[in-house]
Amino acid sequence: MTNSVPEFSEHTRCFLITGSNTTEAHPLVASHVMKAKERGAKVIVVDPRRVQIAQLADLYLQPRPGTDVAWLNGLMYVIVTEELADQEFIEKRTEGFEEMWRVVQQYPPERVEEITGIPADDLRAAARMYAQNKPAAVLYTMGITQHTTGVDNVKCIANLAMLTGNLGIPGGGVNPLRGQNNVQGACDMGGLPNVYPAYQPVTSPEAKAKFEAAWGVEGLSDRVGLTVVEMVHAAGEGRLRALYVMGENPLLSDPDIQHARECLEKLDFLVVQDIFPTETTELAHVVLPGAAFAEKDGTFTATDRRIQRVRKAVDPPGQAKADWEILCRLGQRLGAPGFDFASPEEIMAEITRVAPSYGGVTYERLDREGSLQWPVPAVDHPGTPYLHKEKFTRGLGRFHAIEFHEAAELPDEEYPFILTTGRIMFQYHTGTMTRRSPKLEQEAPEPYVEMHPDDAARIGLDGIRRVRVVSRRGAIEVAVRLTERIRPGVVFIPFHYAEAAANILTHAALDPVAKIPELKVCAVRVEPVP
Amino acid sequence: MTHADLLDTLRAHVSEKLPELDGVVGLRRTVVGTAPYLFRQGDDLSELVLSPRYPLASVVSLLQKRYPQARFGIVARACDLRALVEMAKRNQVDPDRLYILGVACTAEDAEECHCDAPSPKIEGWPHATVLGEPVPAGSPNPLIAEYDRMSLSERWAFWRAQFAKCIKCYGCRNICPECFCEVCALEDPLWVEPGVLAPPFPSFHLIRAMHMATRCVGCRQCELACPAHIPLTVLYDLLRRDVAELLGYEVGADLFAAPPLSLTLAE
Amino acid sequence: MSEVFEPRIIAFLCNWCSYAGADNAGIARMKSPPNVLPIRVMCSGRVSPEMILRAFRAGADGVLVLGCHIGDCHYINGNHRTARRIPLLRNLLAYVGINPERLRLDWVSSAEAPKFAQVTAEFVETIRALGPIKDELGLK
Amino acid sequence: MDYRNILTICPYCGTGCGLYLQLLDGEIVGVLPAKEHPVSQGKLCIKGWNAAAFLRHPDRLKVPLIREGDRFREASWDEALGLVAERLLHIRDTYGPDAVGFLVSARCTNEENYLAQKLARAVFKTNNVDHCARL
Repeated sequence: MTNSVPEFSEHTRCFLITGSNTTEAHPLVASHVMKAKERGAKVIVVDPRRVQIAQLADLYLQPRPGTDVAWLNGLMYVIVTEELADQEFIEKRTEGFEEMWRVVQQYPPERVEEITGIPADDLRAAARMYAQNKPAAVLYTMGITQHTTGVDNVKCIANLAMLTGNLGIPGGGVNPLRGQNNVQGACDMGGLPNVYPAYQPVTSPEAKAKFEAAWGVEGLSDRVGLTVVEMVHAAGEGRLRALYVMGENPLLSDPDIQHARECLEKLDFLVVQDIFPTETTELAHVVLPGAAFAEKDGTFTATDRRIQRVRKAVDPPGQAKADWEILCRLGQRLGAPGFDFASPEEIMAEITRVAPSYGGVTYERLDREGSLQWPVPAVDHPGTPYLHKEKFTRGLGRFHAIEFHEAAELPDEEYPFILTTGRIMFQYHTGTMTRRSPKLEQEAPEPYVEMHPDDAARIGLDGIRRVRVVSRRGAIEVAVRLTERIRPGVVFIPFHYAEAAANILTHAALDPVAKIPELKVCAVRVEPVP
Repeated sequence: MTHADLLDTLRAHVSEKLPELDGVVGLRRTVVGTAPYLFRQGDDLSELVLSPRYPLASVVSLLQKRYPQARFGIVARACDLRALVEMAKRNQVDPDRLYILGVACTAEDAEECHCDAPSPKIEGWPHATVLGEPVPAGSPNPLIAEYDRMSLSERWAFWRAQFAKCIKCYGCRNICPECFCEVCALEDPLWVEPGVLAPPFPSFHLIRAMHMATRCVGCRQCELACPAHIPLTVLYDLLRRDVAELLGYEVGADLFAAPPLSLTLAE
Repeated sequence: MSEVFEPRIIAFLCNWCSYAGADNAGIARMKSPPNVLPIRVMCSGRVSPEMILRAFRAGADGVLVLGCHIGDCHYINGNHRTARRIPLLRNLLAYVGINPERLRLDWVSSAEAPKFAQVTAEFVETIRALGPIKDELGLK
Repeated sequence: MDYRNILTICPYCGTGCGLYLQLLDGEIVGVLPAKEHPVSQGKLCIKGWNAAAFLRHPDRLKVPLIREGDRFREASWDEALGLVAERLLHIRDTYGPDAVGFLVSARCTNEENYLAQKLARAVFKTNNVDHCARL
């Protein structure tokens, strides 16, 4: 996130929320939106489902899934033609406006309506509301990114924010709400195939030299590694022989999981370190029992770059160990230097030496100050609640000219519905923890597909409560829930449930840059189960 | 007495009492934050503070149940004490094993909470004392005064918009010192549809309001814990007022008055 | 073209008095509106707010609770609780904007077949005048 | 006789809400919201309120396991880590560094993620490091 969650309730005057079921997936972010609304802030929601936050919105637009570039360009068309853009910001802080405009001018609201199904006048109203209520914040999640055009979608959002001068101010910004407690931190720590900690590229000779010196090793690889989905494919092809999985369950969370399973079965060696048996531990050669959040010390970094202390309250059960201890022991076992840490605090001390944006982090500060938002380069630096204040990292902000492209797999006669997947309030990701929490499980124990009543009538459901949802990859049987909150032609399945895993159906088509799978659009058909 | 003086007096009093008690439940502020704590002899009493408020009565109940012989103390604001009154009647705390260290709220506290009884009333408690001077009641919640002027449809529109924000976190119930039932009607699928956020008919909130009618002590913990900022205490205050007027029962005021909904008319 | 509104009413009837009263009204061939769905309970004191709210949630336009007269309860004082609870619930309904007239408490003994017929007929007309609860609350 | 609260961060979504784990004699007996937390401000969602509910679930993995045919057998840490080290090194030495991959975790701490990628990069010389950021 460029900005901070508390700024939403304090400063933001308009929210553009898209591809985010905020009240269910980020409830306490939604809490700040609701508080802002009480003092008159405007809320625009753009989503194929009329989720709870949409019901609270001043304006709700319901696009066809996979058409985000079109309506985002449409918003910018209206803002530019109605002279609502922030000329001063564009002139002083950006470049590439003309190139972008050459593309955007081809997206008048009427054309956008044809592509997306959003009425032209609603789009105009949304554009005015967003541009005329500054600071305005865009909030989005995987509804924007899990597309083959995911990077394009995000660039369009950045365009929109720059066009209206909504970057570098409190309460504005481009704000991806991260879905996991420490997904931000895992990225910051270099848990990515292309970067070392703090996003230092593995292809950079300086970065390589720096880490070789810091770690006392030679010959670090300067080739970008494989992403999750690519590793799975590589395993299927025999290029990847061993996989070490720490606290992840790709066999429920990844797209096209039947294929993923076949691939991982080919591994010579699979190690899974986790707190519960999962679909993935079933295939493992060695399973190592790790510790849950309450059983270890450390830090998590929240979605607004907020580094916070996690504190040990109880011991892990049985012989289970904190994951950092397991890794230290393994490192020592491998005869490697630099794994002899006595505490997470010592590990953080090393992190601060190699990750400039974490440079000023100490446990003592985190205790005293509660949280620190990176970049926090030095111990006397207060941290950074919002980014790009005076200038962008690269200097001038660059507009990108983005054309609309259809999703990889569109509905056709055989598979007439668009399937979109997501989360619900009472379950979490692959359910490893929530499905074992009685008060959560009792709220939502069963998988289901959400469908518009008109569609149900069209396929002759006629009171039948169970359906088979079939894609080119596989089929699952689920209960059906009829609701008018979903767009006709679209069905939704939460992906938490192993017994009817939505990811049996989904498509592993990837965004060419970010390699994110298109989990939000694939074609399915729905058949009654008599 | 200034706030600092009050704290000094309180800490001195706790220090004096600790030798004869198994511990005193209060708020402890350390470098990382403030939370309920059981102070025991030898603990650093400079860490004992009075805010932010947490439902300390629930902690006393938990401790008394775990240690059926122990004698604890509690640093209690007026609302904590009212909560203890209602809990005692329902066998959730044992007054004979509890030392009440009542602390008067400040006038600002009372105003912020719209509290009509900001000073602890210790009548009937076998072991109790009060520190600080009584302050006047806070002004009543303006929404309540507005209420009588609102039509039914205006009220429905208001609450419908409020309940539409509910994310079913159960925070109002979880934080409530009076919600100690082992089996909760709000989790019974017969009465409240599981897994549905903001259903068209607000069963959850109406059931909870009814259950609070003779229990709500006006501590406002529910409202403070509500991620959706629903002004729950307006509803509970209105019912509390009715219980006082119709049934002559002041919630949390009298350790010996029986809760009216479980009484017969003769009583 | 609006259809004629026929209220749907749930009536919780105490087994000992009101249900017997309803029975006797039937035996005596008194006219009773078809809008009322009776639910026999062992005592009006058994009718919890949850049950009444469940009826409204399920689409009841009105809920009637009929019990023994005070003093006649077969469980001595079950209806004493009813007498306290229902007025409070009526107030709560009013506070959130649901017309409290949609909930009525009355006492009908087994000997009061005519009263049963009269109370139910009156209540049906009250609710008819109020219109469907779905319209009042804007529910679909 | 010990009752205290430990301040920590919710293990679910990325909002990073503050919560207290209530400890009675060293055992978690409940959750309280952290009223002074800048983001959650004394509020939690249902997942936060139930954040500790799974900790003592009987399914928890408590012992290292080693596959034998279709089944797992319990092993000591020494044996399990010895096997992991030996097999990973063997595969690296036989098929090259990029035959080994690491999935780090959006659920683990920064310190753990740092160590895991350090292990991959410094010991195995591969950048095959990723996690479910995209999922």
